[in-house]
Amino acid sequence: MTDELASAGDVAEGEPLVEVRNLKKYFDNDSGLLGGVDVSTEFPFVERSPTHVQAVEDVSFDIKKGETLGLVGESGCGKSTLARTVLQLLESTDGDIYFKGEDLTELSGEELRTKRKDMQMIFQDPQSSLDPRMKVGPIVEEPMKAHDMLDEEGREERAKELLEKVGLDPQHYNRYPHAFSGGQRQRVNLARALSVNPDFIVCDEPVSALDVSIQAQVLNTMRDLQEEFDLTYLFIAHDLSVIRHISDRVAVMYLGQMVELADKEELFENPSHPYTQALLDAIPAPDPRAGGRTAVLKGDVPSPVDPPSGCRFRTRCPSLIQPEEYDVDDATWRDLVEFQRAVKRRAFETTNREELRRRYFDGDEPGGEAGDVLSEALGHISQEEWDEAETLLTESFAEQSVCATEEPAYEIDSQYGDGRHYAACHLHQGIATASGSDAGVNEGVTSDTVADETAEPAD
Amino acid sequence: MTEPLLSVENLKTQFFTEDGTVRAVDGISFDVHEGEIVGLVGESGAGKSVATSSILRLVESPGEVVDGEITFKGETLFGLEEGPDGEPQPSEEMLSEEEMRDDIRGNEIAIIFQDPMESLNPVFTVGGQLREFIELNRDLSTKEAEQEAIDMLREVGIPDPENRYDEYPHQFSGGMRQRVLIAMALACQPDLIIADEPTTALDVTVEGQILELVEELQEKYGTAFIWVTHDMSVVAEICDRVNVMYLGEIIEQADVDDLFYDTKHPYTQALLDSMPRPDETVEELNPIKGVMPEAINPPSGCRFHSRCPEAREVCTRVHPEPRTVAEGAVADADAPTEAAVADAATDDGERPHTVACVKYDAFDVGYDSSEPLETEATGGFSAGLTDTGGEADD
Amino acid sequence: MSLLRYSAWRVTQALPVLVGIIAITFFLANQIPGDPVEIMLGPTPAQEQVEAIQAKYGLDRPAHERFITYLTGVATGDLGTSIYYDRPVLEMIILRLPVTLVLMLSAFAFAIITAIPLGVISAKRRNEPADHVSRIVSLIGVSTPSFWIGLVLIIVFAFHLGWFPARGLVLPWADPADVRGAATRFEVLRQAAHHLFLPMIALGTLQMAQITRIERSSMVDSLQGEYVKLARAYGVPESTIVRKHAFQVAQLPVITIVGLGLSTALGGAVLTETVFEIQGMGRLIITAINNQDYELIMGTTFMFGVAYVVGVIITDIAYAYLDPRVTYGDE
Amino acid sequence: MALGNTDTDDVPAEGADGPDEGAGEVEARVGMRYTLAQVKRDTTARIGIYIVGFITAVALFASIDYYILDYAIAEAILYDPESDPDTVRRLLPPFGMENQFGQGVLEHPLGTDHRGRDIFTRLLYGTRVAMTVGFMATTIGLVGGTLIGAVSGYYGGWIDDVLQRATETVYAIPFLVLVIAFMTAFGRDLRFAMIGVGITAIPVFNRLIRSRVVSIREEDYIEAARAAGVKDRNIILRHIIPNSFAPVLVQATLQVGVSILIVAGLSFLGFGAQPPTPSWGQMLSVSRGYMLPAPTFSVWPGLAILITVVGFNILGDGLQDALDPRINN
Repeated sequence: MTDELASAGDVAEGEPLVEVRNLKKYFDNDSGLLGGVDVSTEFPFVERSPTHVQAVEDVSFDIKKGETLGLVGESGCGKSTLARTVLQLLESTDGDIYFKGEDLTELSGEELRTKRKDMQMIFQDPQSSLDPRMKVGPIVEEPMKAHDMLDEEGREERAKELLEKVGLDPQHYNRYPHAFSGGQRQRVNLARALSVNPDFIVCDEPVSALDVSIQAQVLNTMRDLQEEFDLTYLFIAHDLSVIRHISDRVAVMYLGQMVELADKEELFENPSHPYTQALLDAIPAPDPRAGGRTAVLKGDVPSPVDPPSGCRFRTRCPSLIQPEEYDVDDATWRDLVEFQRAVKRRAFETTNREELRRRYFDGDEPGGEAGDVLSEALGHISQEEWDEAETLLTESFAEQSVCATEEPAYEIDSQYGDGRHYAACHLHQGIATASGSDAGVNEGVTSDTVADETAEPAD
Repeated sequence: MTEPLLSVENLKTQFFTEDGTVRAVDGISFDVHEGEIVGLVGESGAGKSVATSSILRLVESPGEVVDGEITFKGETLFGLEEGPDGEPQPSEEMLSEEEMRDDIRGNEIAIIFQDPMESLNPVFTVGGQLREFIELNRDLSTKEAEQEAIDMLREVGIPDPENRYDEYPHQFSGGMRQRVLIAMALACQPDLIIADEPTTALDVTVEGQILELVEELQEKYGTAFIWVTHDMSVVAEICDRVNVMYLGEIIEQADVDDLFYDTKHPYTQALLDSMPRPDETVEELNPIKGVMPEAINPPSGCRFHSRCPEAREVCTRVHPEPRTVAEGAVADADAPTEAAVADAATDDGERPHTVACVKYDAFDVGYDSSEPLETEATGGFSAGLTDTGGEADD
Repeated sequence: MSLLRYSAWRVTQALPVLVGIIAITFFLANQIPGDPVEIMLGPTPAQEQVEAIQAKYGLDRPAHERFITYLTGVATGDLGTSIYYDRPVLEMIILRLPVTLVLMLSAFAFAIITAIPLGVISAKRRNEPADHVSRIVSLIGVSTPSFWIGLVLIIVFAFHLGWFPARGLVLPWADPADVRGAATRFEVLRQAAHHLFLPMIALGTLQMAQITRIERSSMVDSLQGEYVKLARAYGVPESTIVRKHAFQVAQLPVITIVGLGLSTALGGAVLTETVFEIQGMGRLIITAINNQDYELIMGTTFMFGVAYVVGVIITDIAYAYLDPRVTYGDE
Repeated sequence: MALGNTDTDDVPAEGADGPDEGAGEVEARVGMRYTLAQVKRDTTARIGIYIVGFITAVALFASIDYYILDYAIAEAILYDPESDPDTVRRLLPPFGMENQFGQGVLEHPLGTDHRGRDIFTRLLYGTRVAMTVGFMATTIGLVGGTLIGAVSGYYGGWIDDVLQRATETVYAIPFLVLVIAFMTAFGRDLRFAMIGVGITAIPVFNRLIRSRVVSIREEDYIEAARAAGVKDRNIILRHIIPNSFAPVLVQATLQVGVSILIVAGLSFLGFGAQPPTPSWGQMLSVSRGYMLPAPTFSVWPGLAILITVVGFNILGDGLQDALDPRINN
């Protein structure tokens, strides 16, 4: 069986199997004949105002043959959309996806369907990912049938073999999915994905619906199978512990964009994007003696319909960079940013200047140009002109920062291992080994593979 | 030691279904002292949520609390006595349904549910719902309750609370709704808050925000918490004392530091070993073998024996009741010295560490001389994974 | 989106449906065999007469041209002229529509007033005797032809007991002078109610039964909502939970059913008006069909469609009013 | 009362918590065998089956008697003055009837109508029309509605919009008015009544199927099939249709009852089966003229309709309970 399943791919170990370049995926908020049509109070009383959600915005990365690329991010950050777009289950809005060198975005429906033999997917919900009216055997055989693999008997034999491989009893061939527990269903999912002998499997939160003890069973099985069948995984999860366990390299997404990508050890030990740092800081460790978290990320994720300019994380970033025209010390700058965000969120009700000064600036208003702006804003607030104060502060501080005016994309030196480390944060402007902003190719980075010509993520 | 705030003794809750009786909670006992956070941890099906609704007597049909005694500040929330016909009947001291409703629920014990999206009524404003509960549970006028509601919203970090007061739940994000539910619980000024997996549905950063908030507010108001969760990391972070549940029973009960550094029960140990960690790279995970048996037909003897790596023949026969195997601060042979040091730091060194496992001397049922058991857990990689829920279908 | 804009938006959406209704009825009316001119002029009319009539009603022109003309007519409020009565269709409708509306509204009022308590009690006392009674009533309600209920009511209450009149209807705003046996406004109102009672029950029973069923299942769902559990956990009395927390959410599916029930009820009105010999829209369309008076057929059908569409829009807006998620949803 | 135990639809999944809640319970019960077993267990559904089975048997009997035996059996049992005595006589011996001329073995159990015809016989014959129209109209609605709903739901976009506006338009015209107009245009006979009522049922099935398709399309197993490279056609045939079956079956059962009601209404107005074909609605229509002298004349056909439709309604309710995936014992 192993022989039969041996990789038929023409990509060598460690070479990029999947190359994603400048991928974009937008969703229209309104669709249909009258979708997006809105009634207005002015002539002609009807207007079309389509909006779209920028679910994935300009993402580039490679997945090397035989590796597990972990993709982590919070709900709504676009990781699932990205996964589905990579497999072209969702049509991409822009960008290219090369699978073994072939651009998937240019394939026709039938060509794409045939290609699916080599790339499979495992879903999050073990409940709904198996058709409740189909027995397990036919479920596992379905992909083989779709790709005309083997004859009826051969398929059954292979299905039984696979069930055993993933840790189920082949006798269960004739059972309905409901007879299985969550973990076992996820194993059926694995068997189905493996049935057509794929090279690449996208795993969309495959263990997040499972209990801890079951989670470990499934993760171990997935690892064993990867070794045995020479699989490449794109592994999506929101749980950093799971990502740390299973991945070789890790990509972090925030609001539709990739903010950091590095080897696992590098990413966890030397996180270089403030968002990654915040994420790592937020997860509790199963250790009562571990120190508490240092700072909690405040506020909610902005809407992907109208994301912030420049770096999308800047509205919550604790390390927003000071614009050049101001010259205050770092602590004061952080106070100013904090105050600006507090005003934006209307987090306080007092309009008393003295009290605000005490609460946000240790009783000491900064001087200089920044001080003037602050003074004016405090003036607005004492008049209860919240909107004016907010606009003034946002325009003068938040939007003057390089974080708001330029999209970041940098490569920095790895401190752990010799892999590449991509971090989309302007803090690395000075020290970055290469700027990714001119996209495409850059060869100044050492890598295991000499032939590695294509770039790591870049915009 | 002072009287506990809440004391649960031998609580049993059962569900009477067509397929048989499900013993969802089967004789658990634990205490909650003033101002402490007590964890109730276990995997799905352990009976954690049923245990908490039993405390408030909110178990719905076909479920019923069938035995045990629950006392709260000297009042009997649930208690049985022998009736004239020999059948157990509610004891005289047990609070009536009206008393539970008017004096306990909300006023004294408040609850936060797991799913913030479903817990708020979609057709009423957030503020209105908050105000209603405050009015009901504290003697405040509508006007005062409204002010209190707004203050509470601000307290839990809802920006611009005056305006958000009049908004509907769907206009709030998941994290914000959970904050509203926390505000609701705190605003009624109860002595005990039951938090039923309050952060499970939330993202990590939001979970972090909420945990931080709860720690802060708990310090400020001194409210006691029962924190129900399946996540050991959350337990480690927030709880003072922990009860580990497996199949309707509490199998280990200890101060949080003892639980992690002087783990006694094989299940707790297995649970900890099976978790990947965010703070270090674990190359090989040791999963717990098999799946949790169904509560309708639990294994004989120790309920964990079918999955226990240390199971012996005696485990199939003897059903262990939790026993004290170590006083909080006592350093056991297999406990590292640093545990003892940490114990000394905790304020309450007297609370016992109880475990329900016959391998400890306290049980003295001949574990050492018993034959090791061939179980799923001792079998190979795929063994046991096949022997599960599916059986019901045949 | 504000409620006002939402309403305007719903009205815009309804326009294609109205055009569709006209298209369907125009097509059907065109298919009707037999020559309306023949009906008017007898079997052997003079050629000139025929041509004059045809020219008058535009029958000499091709169908698509007539359709366009008709459509523009409708847009300007002209529904054509009844061939049989030789009166403007709109005038006929204005005469008859109020009768049907009074009947419809009272039937719906009866249905809603009885169904909601029945459904709520049924849900609250699930599997208790009250629930069984309510479920049997609603089962029989949805299974009985409305016209048969009418016949039985007439036999029992009009013929045998003599409590209510068996036929006809008095409009509540009719001039006392025109109503036999009524000298004052109060007398008219009393007679109107008296006449309305049996037809109202005949027409309203089906709606009542349907609303009871949906009210029950919707309340059952709502009573199991997490928010109801929360309210219980905060010590809210059970009566408040039923009356407030569970009730309002549960009305949303009910409103939808009421909206959809309009179409059935309008159809039922045709039968009820026949049984009770009430001169409303239902009788008008039957007469029109029997006389092959296709301008009148089209006009009345169109008005039925308009009545339905207006009803649906009203229920939609009511829904949006009750459920904040609808109007604020897309912000 | 039998209604008691139908109500198991909402026992919550207690005793389980956490992310893997109630695994193996929801959607647990599938397959035809299970459904049948469940229906059999349900008292209400069983009564529904008995009623519907009985009415169907009567309808079959009436059809055989009508098409093959030319009213013989009915007339042998129940005297009908309009029948041809020769036919009766011709068929008597094999059935061993004692009476020689005309007189049936039973007196008129429910009396005779205005023309002296036996009401009971005519009621029996009425089942034929009711059931034929009920089933045919439902089939038309089912096929039409499924096609439109499936296409609409699967493709979405402007196709969906156009089809949905069109069915909404059909729905906006009251059923009865639409069918009457339809029959006036094409002919006042039973075939067009069936087609007309069938058309009014299309929006109902369309709405149901479309919502099913739209929600199933979002299920992970459909996406899994797409990701595996299964062809669209096979996805529809092997996943979407089997998973939409249950609610459609329930609706179809209820719709037979609704169709019978509509056709009765049509016949009452004179648009259904034409005399002398016996139909319940038309009998009611005639009975209106005799309400004072013979009130029971109006009662029997109405009861026949009521019992038949109740049968279909409780069968539908029972099926719904049996097929409800939320059922959780």
